[in-house]
Amino acid sequence: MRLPDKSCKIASAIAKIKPGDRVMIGGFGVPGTPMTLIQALVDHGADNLTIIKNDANEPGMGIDHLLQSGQVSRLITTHLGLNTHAISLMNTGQIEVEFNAQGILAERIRAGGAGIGAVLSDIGIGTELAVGKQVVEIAGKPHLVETALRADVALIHADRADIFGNLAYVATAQNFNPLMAMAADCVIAETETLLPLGGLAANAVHTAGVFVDHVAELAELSKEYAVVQR
Amino acid sequence: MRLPDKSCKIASAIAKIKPGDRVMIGGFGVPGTPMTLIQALVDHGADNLTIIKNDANEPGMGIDHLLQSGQVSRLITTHLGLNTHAISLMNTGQIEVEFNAQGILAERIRAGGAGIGAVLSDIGIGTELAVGKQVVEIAGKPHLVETALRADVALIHADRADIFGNLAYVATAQNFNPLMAMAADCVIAETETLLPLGGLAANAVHTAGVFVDHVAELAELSKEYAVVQR
Amino acid sequence: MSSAKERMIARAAREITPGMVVNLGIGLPTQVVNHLPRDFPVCLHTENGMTGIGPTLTPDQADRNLIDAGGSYVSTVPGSAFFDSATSFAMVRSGRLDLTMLGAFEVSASGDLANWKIPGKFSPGVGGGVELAQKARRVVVLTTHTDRAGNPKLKETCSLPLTARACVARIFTDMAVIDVTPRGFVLVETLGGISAAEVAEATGAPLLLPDTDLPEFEARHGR
Amino acid sequence: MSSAKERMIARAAREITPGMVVNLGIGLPTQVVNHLPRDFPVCLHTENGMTGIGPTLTPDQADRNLIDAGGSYVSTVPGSAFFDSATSFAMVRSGRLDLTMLGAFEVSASGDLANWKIPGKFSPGVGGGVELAQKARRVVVLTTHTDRAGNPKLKETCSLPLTARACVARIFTDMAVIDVTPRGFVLVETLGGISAAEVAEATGAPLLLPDTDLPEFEARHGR
Repeated sequence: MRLPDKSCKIASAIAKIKPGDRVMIGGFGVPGTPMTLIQALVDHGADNLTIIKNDANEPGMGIDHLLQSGQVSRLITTHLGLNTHAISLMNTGQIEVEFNAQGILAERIRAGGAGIGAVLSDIGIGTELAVGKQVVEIAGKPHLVETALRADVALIHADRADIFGNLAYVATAQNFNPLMAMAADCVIAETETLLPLGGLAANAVHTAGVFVDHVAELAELSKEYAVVQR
Repeated sequence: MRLPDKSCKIASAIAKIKPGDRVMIGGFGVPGTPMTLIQALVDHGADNLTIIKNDANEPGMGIDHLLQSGQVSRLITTHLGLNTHAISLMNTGQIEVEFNAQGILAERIRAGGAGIGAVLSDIGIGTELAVGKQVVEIAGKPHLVETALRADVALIHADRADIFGNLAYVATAQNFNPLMAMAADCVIAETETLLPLGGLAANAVHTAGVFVDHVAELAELSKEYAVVQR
Repeated sequence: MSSAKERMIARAAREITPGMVVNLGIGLPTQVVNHLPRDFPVCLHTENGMTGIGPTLTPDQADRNLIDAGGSYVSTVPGSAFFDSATSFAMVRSGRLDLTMLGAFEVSASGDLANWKIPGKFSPGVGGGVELAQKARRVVVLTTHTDRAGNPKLKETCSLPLTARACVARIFTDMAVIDVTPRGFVLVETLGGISAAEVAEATGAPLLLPDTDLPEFEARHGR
Repeated sequence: MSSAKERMIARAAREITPGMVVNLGIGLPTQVVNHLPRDFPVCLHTENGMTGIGPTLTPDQADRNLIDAGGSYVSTVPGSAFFDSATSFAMVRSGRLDLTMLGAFEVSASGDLANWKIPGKFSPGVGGGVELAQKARRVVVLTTHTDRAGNPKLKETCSLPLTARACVARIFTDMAVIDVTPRGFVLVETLGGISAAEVAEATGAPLLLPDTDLPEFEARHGR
């Protein structure tokens, strides 16, 4: 038995994205945001996208490029505080934004990846986050139905990977990446280092390659990956 | 800032278990079963326990000691196939057994650890596993409400740990351990190697020490940990 | 093991195509691995938390922490990964298993599977079987065609508690390969030397014959 | 920063007792860390996936992959751990945070907190605030006593969209320490030089006085 090779060129993997697709994108701020895959999606040009991402990065960085290029019609997120441009697009109705409590967004994505229909949670009860959500009682206590989220494509940033698509992350670049890497029909990972089979220890794998469809090594790290000078 | 030391003696940690407690115990077969903590619980003697464990090990091993000593009144599990003694206790009504689909047991425990009330799943619909369960529709499709499981105490086996309680597992000894280590009010881990703070790399931690209350190094591995000769 | 069972297992191995992610259930299905070529590109999954299973090991060679869901000691291959039980079934329920091979007590003509409980006789619990049967992209069954008393295991409807409804696509037995279709059981292949009439006789529901010639299957892995 | 704000932050630091797991919210709360003794036994959590936060780093010293939830570059301590966002909030929702310190736009006399949205002016999204406010075992707020226009931020009821109901236990301001009790706001301490009457005047709801003497708080970490 030999595990299949899923290494690929970024452009050919990104070419699978179609107009109107739902696209999950890893990252919390700069760490873990797949800057190179995002740039390839800008170059590819598919529009009317629904983007699912914790935040909108900062103006001129990360998914702000997709907002600037007009490819995004809807954003499912938790916080836009560092991107005034995204807030402006939202306020003027140019993009539709759905806010989730951060841990609930994480759970909804994980549920999608775990083949679970929804989770029942009491988070946000009594606030406007509960408006419009189905309520189910458990042992007499109300819970909100937080439905699973899946995507057509997930764009993931890994630190190390092998050619089967086993991934490992570092530090706070992990965040939403392992969750989204389970929750899309097509999972594309960029990695800073691509290793042969056996290069990643079986106990050190954060995302099992079974979840990953394509893995591409980054030729270089653009300046968007660097420490932000504030 | 310095992380607190949670290292302990096994007997003093196990002494916290009270008659009638719900106790989660890691392991799938021999790998990951905390044989030494189980023996300490037999020595401690608390009875009328509800045990939550994937399986009942084999006659004369692991939790079979707790069944032999009559300390168990209820077992929440997935499969007893390798323990004819446990099946006999079930068939003669000496213990009550609740069977779960294996992945649903995992999700219910994880939900308990994640502060989620329940997950909605279509697993088991149309079978006797669905009998008596609340049904909720999502987008017109029926789902079963699989309620979260928590325990008073969880008994965990780790390969390596530091004194803050950060844990790492090896091979298929992982199984239910990381899930149960999140889902109990008091989490007690035995470890084959106990390291000082900094001894476990931050990226290699499988269970964050925040979830763990007590960690004890094993002085020796009893023969129950060894390869089973069949 | 009978020669017919061995040939059934060898034939089932040909169901695995390059690149698949496959879970082999406890019992006869786990033996399918012995019929895969050494360098065959496939990822074997076991529900106790591993992808990339390698050959089975004897107790002398075994790692005490490395078993499959049936308790056999197994090995790794380059690129194996370990994970917890929740992640393992996340793979199953979210459709990342291309194929599972399971044992059976009964299979109905509509693909219902019963393989976990014989009330009053055998009820060790359902384990991971429900999720494998319900969620793998393709579910095939390996079973003797009849039970020890000679009663058919392929039936119009199952009498035993179900594992999952309408899940089985194909059945490999020690007599034949049979597909479950909207029209019921369809005979696909017979074991060399066994006639379609003999298979029909041992089957507890109508058995349709294909429009084409009926091939016989052999023990050799066909690649 | 004003001396009063600095003294508020120093006083809030004394709320952290040895062995706690603490999340310090974005803004004023994150500065509390500067008032903890170097060897103080505490575990700081940040919701983007880390326990064991060490001192904040300048861009020159920073690891590009290591930030807190506010985007500041931070360091590790011996025993730090990294994990994904689902695990991070599992800690929060299952009650493993002993304490969180949050900022506020408004706090009501029943402990309701509003700190994420000013309709028409400011609505960047709720982030992790709802879960921190609703599920940490103890929630305290750090805030100026009044807004820039001089209006009270401690009110009978909140007028802004809520983050969570009945969650706040204690409020640290640049004038006082105030507890939220079943009887409403109770003055616990005042900043040196400020009278109880001045605090009551700046508070938008009845302010009860303690039965005992009213201590003044100072800037020094009291251990």
